[in-house]
Parts: sequence; C-alpha cells; structure tokens
Amino acid sequence: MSLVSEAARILLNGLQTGAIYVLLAIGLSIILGTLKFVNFAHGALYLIGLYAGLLISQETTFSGGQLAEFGFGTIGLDWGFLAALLIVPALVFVLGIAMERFVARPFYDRPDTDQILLTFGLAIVAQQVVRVLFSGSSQNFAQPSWAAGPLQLPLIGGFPQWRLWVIGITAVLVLIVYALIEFTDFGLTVRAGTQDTEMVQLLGIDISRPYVVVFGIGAALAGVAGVVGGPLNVVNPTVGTDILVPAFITVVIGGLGSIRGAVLGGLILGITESFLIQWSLVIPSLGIDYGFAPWSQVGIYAIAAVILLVRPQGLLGSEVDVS
Amino acid sequence: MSDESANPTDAPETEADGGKTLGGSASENTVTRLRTRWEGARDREVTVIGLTIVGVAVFPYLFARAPVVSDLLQGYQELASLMLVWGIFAIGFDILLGRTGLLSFGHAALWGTGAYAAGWASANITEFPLLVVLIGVSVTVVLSVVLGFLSLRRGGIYFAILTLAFAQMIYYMASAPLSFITGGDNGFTGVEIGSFLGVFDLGTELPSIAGTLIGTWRYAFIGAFLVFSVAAIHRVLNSPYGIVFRAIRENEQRAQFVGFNVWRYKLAAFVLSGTFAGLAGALFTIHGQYVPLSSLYWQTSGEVVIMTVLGGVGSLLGPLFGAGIYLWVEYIVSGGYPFEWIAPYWLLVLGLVFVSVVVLFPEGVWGLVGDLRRRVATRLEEQ
Amino acid sequence: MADDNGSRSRRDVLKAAGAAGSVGIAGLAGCTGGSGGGGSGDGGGGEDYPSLGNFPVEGDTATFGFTVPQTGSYQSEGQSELQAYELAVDHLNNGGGWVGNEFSNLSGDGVLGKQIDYVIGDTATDPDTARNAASRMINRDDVIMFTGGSSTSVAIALEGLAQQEKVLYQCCLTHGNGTTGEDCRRYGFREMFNAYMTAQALVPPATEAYGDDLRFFQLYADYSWGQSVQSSMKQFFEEAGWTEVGNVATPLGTSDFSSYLSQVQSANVDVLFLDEYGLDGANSLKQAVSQGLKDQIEIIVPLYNQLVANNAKQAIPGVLGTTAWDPGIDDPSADSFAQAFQDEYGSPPAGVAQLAYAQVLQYAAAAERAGTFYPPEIIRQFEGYEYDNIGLGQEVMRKCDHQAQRAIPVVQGRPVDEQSEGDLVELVNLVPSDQVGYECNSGPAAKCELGEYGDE
Amino acid sequence: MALLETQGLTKRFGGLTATDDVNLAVEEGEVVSVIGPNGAGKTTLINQITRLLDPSEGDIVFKGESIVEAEPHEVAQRGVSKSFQTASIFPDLTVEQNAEIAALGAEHGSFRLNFFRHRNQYPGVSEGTRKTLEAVSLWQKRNTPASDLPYGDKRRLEIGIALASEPDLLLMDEPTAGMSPEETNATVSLVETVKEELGLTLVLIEHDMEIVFGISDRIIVLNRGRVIAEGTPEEIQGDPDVQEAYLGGADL
Repeated sequence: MSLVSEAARILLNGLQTGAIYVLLAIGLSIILGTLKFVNFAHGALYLIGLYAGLLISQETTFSGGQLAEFGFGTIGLDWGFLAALLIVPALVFVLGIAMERFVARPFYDRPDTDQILLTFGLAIVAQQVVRVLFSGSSQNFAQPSWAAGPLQLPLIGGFPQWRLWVIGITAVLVLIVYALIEFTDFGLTVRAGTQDTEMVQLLGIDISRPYVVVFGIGAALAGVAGVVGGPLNVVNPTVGTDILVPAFITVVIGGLGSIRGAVLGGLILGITESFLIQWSLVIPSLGIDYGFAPWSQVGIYAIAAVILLVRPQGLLGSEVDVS
Repeated sequence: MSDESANPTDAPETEADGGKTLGGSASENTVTRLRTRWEGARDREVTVIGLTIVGVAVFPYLFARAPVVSDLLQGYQELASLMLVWGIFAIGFDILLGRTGLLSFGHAALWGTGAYAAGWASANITEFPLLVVLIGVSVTVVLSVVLGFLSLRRGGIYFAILTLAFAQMIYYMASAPLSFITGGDNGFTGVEIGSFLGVFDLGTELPSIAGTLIGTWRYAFIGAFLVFSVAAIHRVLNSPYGIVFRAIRENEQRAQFVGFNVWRYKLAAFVLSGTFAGLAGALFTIHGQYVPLSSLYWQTSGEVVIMTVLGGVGSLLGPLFGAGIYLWVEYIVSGGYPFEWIAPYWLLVLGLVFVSVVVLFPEGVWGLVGDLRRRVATRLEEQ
Repeated sequence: MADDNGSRSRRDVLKAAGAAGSVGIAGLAGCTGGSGGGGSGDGGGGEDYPSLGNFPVEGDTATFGFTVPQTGSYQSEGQSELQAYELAVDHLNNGGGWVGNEFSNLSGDGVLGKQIDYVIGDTATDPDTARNAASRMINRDDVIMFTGGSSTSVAIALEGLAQQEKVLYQCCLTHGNGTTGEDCRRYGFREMFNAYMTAQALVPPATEAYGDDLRFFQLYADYSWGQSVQSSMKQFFEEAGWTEVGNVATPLGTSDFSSYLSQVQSANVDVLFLDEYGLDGANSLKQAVSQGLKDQIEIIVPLYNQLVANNAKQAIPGVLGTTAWDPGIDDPSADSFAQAFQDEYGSPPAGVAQLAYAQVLQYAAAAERAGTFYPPEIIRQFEGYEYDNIGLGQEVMRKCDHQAQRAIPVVQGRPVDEQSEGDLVELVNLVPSDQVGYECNSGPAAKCELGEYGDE
Repeated sequence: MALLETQGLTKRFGGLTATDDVNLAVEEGEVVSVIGPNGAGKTTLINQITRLLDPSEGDIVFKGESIVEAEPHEVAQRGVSKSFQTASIFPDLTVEQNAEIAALGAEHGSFRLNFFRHRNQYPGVSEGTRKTLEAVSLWQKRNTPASDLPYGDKRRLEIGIALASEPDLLLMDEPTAGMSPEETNATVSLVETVKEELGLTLVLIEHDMEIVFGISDRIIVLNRGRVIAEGTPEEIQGDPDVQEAYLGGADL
C-alpha cells in the first residue's frame, strides 16, 4: 500500500473521529467563552441527544431497566433517522435554554468550582436516570439504511459510508454556526462578549438574550453529535461522560471561545489518534516492529500537554483571556 | 455513620478562632461555662488528636460488632478500614478544594500511583508495610509536582479540566502501554505485604479488649496513619500556609498584592493534597493487597470530590464523614439487604443528594451537624 | 438473606484466626466464647477441623455468594447467571434438575444437612467493585463459597481474594489463560475453557471450512484476555499451516475500529480474527461488516457471548466462534437442564447459565463427598475429579491448575431470517475434551503455582 | 534619587494607547495625586506599576531597581502596596484575619517551606495586625467577618490590608469612591495620620478635588494617556491645559 493512500486513510479516519469532538467542543467553547460557565454536563446533553435520537429513529427493545419492568419492552417512534436529525437538536436546544435559565444562571455569581460541582452532579444524575430507565445494557443504534455499508473510494478502498456522512454533516453544521457567529449582529455580540463581557455591558447591549441562545446552540450541537455519533458505536449510559474529556481537551488545544480553534483542535486530536493507531515503527535491520496503537489515547493528552506548555492560551486563543 | 461516632466529630474547627467571643460573656449558666471551656479546648492540637484517636479506636466496634448499632448499619471490619483509607484521601483532598478553592478532577492519578507504586514495591523491593507506604508516598509526591506544575499553567476553570485530562492520560498509559508493569486490565495481582515490624501479621486480631474494639492489626496500622494525617493537616492549617490558602480561595489577586507567591502556594497545596492521596493509595494496597486499574480512572477522582463535598468542604473532619457516608451507601446500601428498595438507585440517590448539597448546603453534612449543634447549644443556654 | 449478626461478629475474629494459622486459634477461643471449636455438630464437621475462612458454618443454613454483574454492559449476562444460581439453590434445597439425577450424591435437602441460602453482589464487570462485593459477603455474610463473574480480570481479582480469605471461589465465565495460568489460585476453580483450548477447538472446523494454507490477521483487545487469545490463535493456527500476517492491539474500551480495520484491508489476508469481547466484540464485528470486509474475507470471533450476538445480529451470519454452552447440544443432561430452566423462566438458558448452574452443583457435590465444608477437604475432592454429568461428556477437574478439561461447543451465527430472540447461533460441532487438552507442564498450566490449602 | 520613577511608560491595547510615554518621579515622603478625566489612563498607570499589566514600552524603577520584569507579588515584597478602588478584601475571614494575612505577607516573604510551623510562632505578625487595625479603627471589630462590615468599614479594611503589608509606597485607587461625606472625612484624616505616623509615600488617584488639593504635595494630570501638567496644587489650579481637559474645569 502506498504512502499516499496510507495518509489518505489516516486523514479520513482522523476527520471522522475529530468530527464528534468538534461538535461537542464548539458548544463547550462558546459557552465557556461567553458565559464563563464550565459545563461538565455537556456530555450528558450528548447522552440525551443520543437516546432521544435512538427512540425517535427506530423501535428499540430494552431488556432491562424500569421501563421494561413496567411493561414497555419495546419503545421508540420508528420515524427514521432524518426525523431524529431534525427533532433532536430542537429538543436539546430547548433543554439547553432551560438549563441556562434554571441551572447556569443562579450559578453565574458562584465560584467556578461550584459550577463544575453542580454540572458534574447533574451529569451523574442524567447518566443514572438513563440507566434506571433503560438499563445499563448496550443498545444497537442502527445506521440509516441509506447510508449503511461501505463505499468504494479511490486510493482507500472500502470505507463505511456513514462515517463520510458524519464528516459531511459536521462540516455543514460548523459552517452554519460559524456564519452565524461571524456574520450576524447576534454573532457580533457573542464575539464581543467572548473577549470582554463587561465592556459589552458598558456599551449598553443586553447580552442576556443572546447568551441564552448561545447556551441553546451549544446544547443542540451536543445533541446532534449524539445522533450522528450514536450509530458509530454501541449505545450505553456511560458514553456521555466518556466523550467529555476529549471534548474538553479539544477546547484547551484550540483556544477558548474560538470556533476555528475547536475545529482545529478536533482535527488535531482525531488525526493524532488515527495516526498512532496505524503507525508502526519498523526497522528491519534492528528487528524493531513496534505498533503505537496502545499509545493512541495517551497521544491526544500528550499533545494537549505540549501545546499547553508552549502556548497556554491554546492554538487560536487570544492572549487577553485572563481567567 | 451516625450519632454514635459524633464525639470525635465535635472536635475540630481548625482555624485559629480561639479569640472568638462566645455568646454572652456573662456565664452564670453552667452549660455556657462548660461550652466556653469546650470551645477553648477543642482547637488545641492535643484535643483534636486525642478525640480522633478515640473515634478511630471505637469505630470498628460500633460499626461491625456492637449490638443494635451494627445491626442498623450492617457494617463489617474490612469496610471500617476502607473508610479510613478513603477518609485520608478526602481530608487531604480538602486542603486543595476546601482551603485553597482549587477543584482537581485528577486525584485518581495520585491515589492510583500511590497504590501501584506501593504494590510494585511490595512485589519487588520490600514486604515491610511501612517501607511500602513510604515508597508509595514518595513516588506520588514526585508525580504531584509534575502534574501540579502542568495543570497550574492555566488558572481558574482550566485547572479542573487539565487535572482531569492528565489523569486520564496516566490511566491510559497504565491500561495498555505500561501493562507489563501494571497488569493492565487485570490490575496488579502480585502484592506481597509482610508483617508489621516483622512481628505482627496485619490480618490478625489485636490482643484482648483492643481486638474487640479495633479488630485487626491492619485496621490499627491504617488508623495510625489516619491520626497522623489529621494531626499533620491540622498543623498545616495552623501554619502560615493555612491562612494563605484561605486568602487565595477568597481573593486570589489580593493575596498576590500583599506579597504572596500565589502560584507556588497553589502548587504547594496540590502537592500536599497529593501526598495524602498517595498515602491513602498506598494504604489501599495494604488493605486490599490488589491494585485495580480503575483506581486511576476519572471516576475515582469524581468519588473523592463527592465525598469531600458531601461531608463538608473546608472542615477538617467533614470529608472523613463524607467518605464514610459514600462508602456506606456504595457498599452496604447498594448490596441489597436490608435496602433492596433503594439498592439499584444508590448512585442516582447519591447524585441527587450531591446536587442538593451543592445548591442548598454548601457546607455539607458537617455544616448541617454544626448548625444543629449550635442551635441545641443556644437552646440550652436560653434555658 | 443476610445471616444473623452473631455470626458476623464472630467472623471478624475467625478471619483473624485463619490468617494467623493454628497459633492464633488457641488464643482466640477465649474471646469468641469457644464457638470456633464447638460449632455445629451435624455434617459441618466442626470438631474435626480447625476454623478456617468462614468454616465452620454456624446454624442450619450455609450461605453462598453470587457475584454477578447487575449493572453495566454485562448485566444481561449477570441476569442469566443469577437465574441459574437461583435455580441451582432451589434444586439443592428442594430437588429437581440435576440434583439427585446427574449429581447422585445430592439429596435435594440442602447440603451436608444444611439449607442453602445466598447473597448477591454486583461486580459491574469491574475487578474493584467485584472485590468489594465479595469482601462484604465474606466478612459480613459469612459465605462458605462464592461464584460468578463475567470477565477474566474480575475472576483473577476474586481468586486472589479467595486465597487471602480462604473461601472457595468458582470462577464461572472467564476465558483468559491467566485464570488457571500464572494467576491461578488454590481456592479458585474454573469449569469454563480458556483461550488456549478455544484455539485448539477452532482449528478443525476453520481449516475444514476455509482451507489449509491461509493468511490471517488479528485484532485483539489490549489486555490480558485479548493477548492470550491472540497468542493462542497464532500458535495453533500456525501449527495447522496458516500464517499470521499481522496483528494489532486495540486499546481497552475502543469503540471505533475503523482505523484498525483499515489495516486489515491493506494487509491482503484471507481470514480476520476479532479477539474482542462484549461491547468491543460487537462493535468490531459490526464495523468490519459495514466496511465491506466480510465480502472479501472470512471473520472468526473466537469467543461468542450474548452481547456480541445481540448487538451484531446483522453481522454474525456464518461467523465461527466458541461459546460456553449451547442449548443445541444433544445430551440427556443438557436437555434436562434446558428443560428445568425453560420451565422456571420461560426462555431457553444462555450458555453462561449452564456454566453457573454446573459450578454450584459441583461445589455442593464436592462438599458432600468431603463430608465437610472445611475448604481444604473440598479442594482435595475437586482436584483430579472425573465426571460426566453436566452434558458435555467426560471431564476432569485437573489437580495441577484447577482447569476443567472439557468439550468445547463451536458455533456459527445463524442467518438473519433464522434468528430468534435468545437463539442467534447454531451449534457446529462439540469438540470433545481429548482434542483440546494440554499437559500440566505446557501452555498456561506451566506458569501455574496454586499456593496453599490453608491447613499446611 | 526618587523612590519611584517611570520612564517612557507606554501601554497600548490594540489601537488604543492607554498611557503614552509617561515619565514621573515620586520622591520619598511625598503625597502625589494623579488626576484626569475618565479614560485618562490613571488606573492603567497604577496597574503597570503594580505589574498587573505589562507595559508595551518603558521602564519602572523602584528604589533604584527596575521592577518591570517582576511579578506582582515581588513588587509587593519590595514595598509597593495598593489599595483597590473596590473593597478587595477576604470576605469570609474575620477583620483580624484579613489584616493578619497582609502582615504575614510582609513578615514572612512571598513563599517559604514552613507548613508545619505554627502561626503563633510569628509574634511580629500579631503585633503588626493589631497596630494596623488600631490605625484604621477596626480593632474593636476584629472578630467580625469582613463581609458583614458596612461599606465604609470595608474600604477602611481595604486600606488596612494595604498598610499591614508594611509598604514604603502606597498606591491608592480612589480611596473615597462611593463613601458618604462623614466616611470620606474619616478616610482623609486616616490617610493623613497614616502618612504622618508611618512616614509613607503616597500616590493617590482621586476624583474628589477637594481631597486632592487638600492633601497633595504635588499633582500630576493625565489626559488621554499623556501627562499634560505637573506641579503643586496651586500651579495646577491655574493651568489652562488642565481646565481645558476638564471641559472648562467645572470641578476646579
């Protein structure tokens, strides 16, 4: 296999892995940037989006959990994947707004640690509610039939179609959010707020409304990530917390409040992971053949550590950001 | 953990508030007089240590063997030891969270490193429990300097995220690339703990009445470290560090402007709490003679956070009680009898309790007990 | 379910005695009111043996501990195990199933004259949680034996605890080589086969179906179980004439295998082994199929379980593997167990259920043969015991490593239109025990040192 | 030699120049006020001296040594203290502990490895604490939690914290902002007493011209980041540039 096709494969796999990180990181990053609110429950929004997507798109049999014990063995609307892709973001958007109003707002004036503790507690509660209702067993989130199976690509050969869709859907969503932030008045307020909340308030702009929307958009992106990411893996209640850490790392690498930073961070992480998985150090003359796959998870944190040492504000973060 | 061990719990509010004016100075009332004397005595190091020793000594009896009480609690000896181990972890963690105001989500890395280092040392260097603990702690101190240095590169909200991230990195290293040392997913199975001072097998019972009260040498060994930890932390909190930590928590910029090197104090707080995390981790190995991979996983960090907050941040012994409550729910309530009705929901219940503590009772169970005590005291004085 | 509290407090003391050996016992008799020696007269044999672990059993009931995953990914397997355990206890106390029939020395009126009670603990498929649950059972509930678990790491952790506490542990579902290899313990027994034996069992059907001179690639879970499967497959399939072109370790908890599978695609092979279990097994299989691999090459899943089959229904047709037990095995013992299970629960038993049921009865039978609950005597009854009563033909519980030498069911995923709930694979072959055995000085057994009985 | 000197101190935020080539010298024992309209760069100037902000250009010399590379806590250790515009106190601690922290900062240095040494082993600290609290008339309230103090007391405590760290130079950022007339008077006499008794050098940012002209030895006027006038109160009062800057000098 040629070097070019190897590289293409690493790139494509990296893009797909990174795409989910990006979707979560954008939300985390703009909420952190504008509202200075650390949301450890962001993974829970992903989890909720995922289960909502599962129930909207297909009928699912739950063999355990309270719902099954109450006689709801098979639940779900079976409306298909597109329905989930439309309904879930709206649903989680509303959830995000409610969260801003009832969870975040009373805590804006409390110390950062209290915000983290609260959202961490909520993440546990969300995960446990899902577990109690649907059981901890794993579920199958089927890929939409129109995107199942492999696609023959030049250079690479067979590649799962759904992964290409994940990359595509993510790209479209990122562009929409980017345009919204970059080219609208709403976006201007948000961007200004990211840099200096007090200044924007001094200018007499009511920022509470745009901020609510920011929270909603961030949440909706996490929900969408759940829907598009669900079919990639088996579904269970721990996926929300599992994805949170790489999403945070993405923000740290990319820089606070920067959408471009989140995208860059996600790509770096995804490609690092995919590169390490596929890279083996082979020196036949010395008899060395060491695969780096076991280091793939370590690698993404090592990258974060290096970037942090060299450029503490993140790759595209601004220097004025004083904590 | 309930009333029966309330005695030692009454002891310590550590800050130097000896000069606090108490109630009315006209103390005709005996209760008031006694209380005044108590308030004066309770901060003294000797009092704190003495009461901790008494509490540690009677706890296993009450928890696992005493009539009625132990039936109610459904406790057992080994869980009593484990509660002390986690208690050390939690009171050390509170140096960072409660005193300095820094929330670390990466203490699993320190606890786990202490546990693995102790386990590895026991298999490869020495079987003597004291040396095993010493090695576990030393390795952890080195790691906490490195982790603290990296994580404190960014202030505020980043700290929690960075500690979490670096701890996960260590977890992943132990899980695969370094599994030739750690045993990977199987955990470290080769722990060999010898007898204490070459004489007392830690698994055996203490002689006579001490055996009835305290139980095993292992518990006594761990209990001694708990007392040492309480004394040491009490000392730290009454040293210049104690007040500088609080200053940093309350107003970091101001602390800097009166001339403190805030960054170094934060690192010091991190390393101090890491030292106790490592000690607890090493004792965890002594206790279980096995190191699970999950000791490095971020859920372990989450557990110590919950314990500390539940028990009461910023109080010397609150986190110890938080640890006790958490483990009691995790081990006894989750195990069914006589809690079948709630057993499957134990973590959900703990999560909800945790959230309500954060929102409504930031001082935790310890704060509630304190409020209650003050209210009763006031009531008594009024009579 | 839990015992009275008198025995709990005694346990704390006794445990100390056990660890101290005979020296401690004399000193302790005083403060325990002599209960250590006097004990139960009937069948417990309290007079004949010193107290050790949770021996002697006080009162009229003996308690078993069932450590099964009740939460987390393997809770459906835990559920199956637990159903089987409860069935076994019911049969021990009241007769039925194999009791009195396949196991002729069991009366159906308890064991050694004592009724059997049980306690349950959740392992969550996590060694630490499992040890906590087992430790509670041993310390508080005075279990005389515990069993259960659904992974090698749990089994190894519990074996260690069993040895420390001198309470017998029946491993149940664990397939890694270490359980009866380098991490074997005197107090642990395994009825399940291991990866080393799986490889031997898979060679004949795989070479017959796919050919003799093939190139294969392995993805393996990067922990001890996956490593032992990978090395075992390589060893036996290369002996059979195949060639391992490459292998790659996938980190624990990997959910996205696309990058790994890409390597398989580029390696130009005939067969892919997916040495992944549970969640990872289902994921890797699903993704291999959706990547189009199955159209080009054959896939083998060395160890099937409910999770793999249930979560990868579309992907399993024709995929070869082994399983703990299959209801399709045609044998009177197998049929009678399947029937009893079906009658009780209204569904056919999963493979792991047979294993769980068998291990409880095996322990009870060993205790009856020993005439006491004294653990070292029961261990000696197990060691080298030959039996033919659990529906898998002639077996031996080997003395050198506590590994059952047994037959292995090789199965294949059913075509999608033939699948039904709980019946997703079909039996291809029951490879008899003499084709999958190994000597005590070879394979995993070579690294096994069992440790002490506790009465030395 | 001047106690504090700034040489060509310039700070730019993006396109905005907040301080522009500011050269000033404060002699020991002097009271110097810095005045100027809103946005003149007063606070930015102070923040550069305390090293909260990095200057874009220029140097700051204190006691003959450049402190432009120093950390804020090092500047404080060398004897520059600052009282904040808003009461920057330690709210959950008692009044006494607030002062104790500052006194400890002075006595104990920026960092030491002495975490097993009891705090009562530092007698100088309790002495300094008491003196300071008496000076700002808060000794009677020493056991009150700082957050329970009335606003005026909080500001006095703020000044107390700055004093307890035993500075040679005290930078005061609008010490009377938001105070009632009585509180203002009390604060002014406090500042005067302190100056007398402790022999402090003071740099004051203040809007209340009555105070400025009453207390200052010298006044420096900033406008749009530049020093437009400098001199005794009398000289400043008559300066046309200053009047211009204040739009007709309504306050003068």
